[in-house]
Amino acid sequence: MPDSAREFFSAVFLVIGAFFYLAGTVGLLRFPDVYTRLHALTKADNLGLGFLVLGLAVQAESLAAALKLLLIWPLTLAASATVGYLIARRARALGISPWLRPEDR
Amino acid sequence: MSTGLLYALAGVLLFVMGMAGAIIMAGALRKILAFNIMGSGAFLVLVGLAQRDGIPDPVPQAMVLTGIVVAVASTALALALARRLAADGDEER
Amino acid sequence: MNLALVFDLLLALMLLWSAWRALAAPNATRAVVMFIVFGLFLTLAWGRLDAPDIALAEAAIGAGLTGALLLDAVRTLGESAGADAGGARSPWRWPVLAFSPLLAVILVVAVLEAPQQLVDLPAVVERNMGLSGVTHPVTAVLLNFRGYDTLLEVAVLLAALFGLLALAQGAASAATRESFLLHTLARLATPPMIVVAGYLLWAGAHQPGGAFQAAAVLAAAAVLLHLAGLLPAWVAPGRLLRLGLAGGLLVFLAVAILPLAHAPLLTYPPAWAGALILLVETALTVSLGLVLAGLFLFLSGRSLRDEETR
Amino acid sequence: MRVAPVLRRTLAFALLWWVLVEGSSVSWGIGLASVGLATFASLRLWPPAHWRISYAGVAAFAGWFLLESAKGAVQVAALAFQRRPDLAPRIIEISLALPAGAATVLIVNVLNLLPGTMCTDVEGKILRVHVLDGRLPVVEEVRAAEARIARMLGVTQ
Repeated sequence: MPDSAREFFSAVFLVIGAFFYLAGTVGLLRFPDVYTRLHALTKADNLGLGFLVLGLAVQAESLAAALKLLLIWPLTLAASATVGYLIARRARALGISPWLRPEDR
Repeated sequence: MSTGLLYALAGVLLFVMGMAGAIIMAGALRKILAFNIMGSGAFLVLVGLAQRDGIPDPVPQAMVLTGIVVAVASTALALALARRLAADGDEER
Repeated sequence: MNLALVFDLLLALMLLWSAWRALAAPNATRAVVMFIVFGLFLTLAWGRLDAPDIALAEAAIGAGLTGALLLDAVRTLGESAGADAGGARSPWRWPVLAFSPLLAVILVVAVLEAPQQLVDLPAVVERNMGLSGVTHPVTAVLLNFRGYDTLLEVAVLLAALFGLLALAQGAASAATRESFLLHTLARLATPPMIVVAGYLLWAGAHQPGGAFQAAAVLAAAAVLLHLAGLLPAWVAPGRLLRLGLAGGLLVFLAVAILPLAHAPLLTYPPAWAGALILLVETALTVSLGLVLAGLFLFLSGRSLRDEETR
Repeated sequence: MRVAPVLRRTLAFALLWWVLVEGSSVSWGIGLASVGLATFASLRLWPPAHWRISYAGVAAFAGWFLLESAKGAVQVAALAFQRRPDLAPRIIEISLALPAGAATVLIVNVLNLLPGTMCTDVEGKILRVHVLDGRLPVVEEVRAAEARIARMLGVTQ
């Protein structure tokens, strides 16, 4: 790939990644309870991170360097899925009841 | 203002904030937090001031690296002391 | 005003804000969480200061391990240990609050007026890199040019662990039972973490990395296994563990006194410097990993028994 | 001990090492030691099991998973930027058909990353799932995920 095309794709991926991070953070601030906030963080940030490492991997100098960056993604996915579950379970154990729509209450 | 100087100044303020906290906070845990903030402030001054011209200086960097490890060790020791203190306090009552 | 400076200013403000919240938050859990946030902001600051070695250590040790220690302390000490955030009862409150701004102004002026260094340290390090045996300046300083600092620092760490062991009160066996998900994560993540620790150890010779960061990764793996209930409780160190804990210091000492016959302490012959540094770093990785893990494991012996098995 | 799993894991960790050092060849001393230790630790922590994982199944699963997790992120992003987030959360209970162990672990992890689901609890075979939008056909989606995992791991439901 020529360098200009590389830089273009890299920039596009990084912007998309940053957008999903922003969305996850906005969700964290705006969603009503711990469970819905966990949804926002795990889902949006994971895709955001995926695009960030992809954007950086495109710029990498060698295949191994690109793979090293991409490796971050599945590791973080596994950690965040597990931590999300642990937080949700802890919240349940503490008796925090989930937020419901007014019409569902 | 250079990056190094900016963080050195932030370090000064953190140091003062941590020092005030360490003196006036009542709980053991807060005092330990305050000491850690004080230490971090000192680390920032050490590295930031040495790099105010923008040239990375490996000497303070290496010192701070070991400093962080010593800080966690002293934090753990302080927590063990706090725990012992709390346990003894319970026995006396 | 350029964008980088705006970012630095914002980050400096966030540092001050999170430190303030860690001190003034209404309850202990919140204070500790804000302290971890402070550690992460600090990690970014080290990145901005071209200090990736410190950033790595700060993230893993400053925010990670210290955070775990403090959270564990909140649980065992209870919220009361962090009470009185305002310090309203301290008789020193008003004098200290009155004096602090004055001290801050004096120190700020001192930093702004600080004279230039008489010795240009980066240049000195640069000139001597060829003799150091490695190509990464921070490692050269850490294990060669100022090796005695690091040697004593390892001794201090070991001493802190002794103190902790002396204070720990017959920790009950950690019947840690945690979620099966954490169990799986710990089992899956530990082997790659060993490889990553090896990589960091190797990398230290020519790029950010080295024994401290590698040890932090190993310690993190041990803490993870402990939380998942996969590691036997560390109540009192047995013979093998003692050897592991002290090994780094012993190897470092041996390497330090070896050249004493014809040179001062810790002077490596340049031809051997690279190999000796690698030997010391390898021993340090294992020992520091065990010591750092021990700081957490010996302290949180009686832990997590209230967690249900799943 | 059978040799095949040991070789497979050694190879996997050697590959990881190669990726980490970016193909440098001067590093095999520490590399061999860490790969050996990692293989040893992995065998201790995770004794070889008698699964028949189908590699085609893994590839199909990975593709499906990527697409679904992207959907999940888009859904959350859309909700986050709505003027009033249109959430209809509820907690549902699902009886798992998958066997306990690795398959259950996998489905809990996968559900946490899929659109609109987050596990809060597992009790035996009963899975409690927090759903972001209870109006969507979540149970069907969980069943579909289960079927895919079963196919990939070669376990019967």
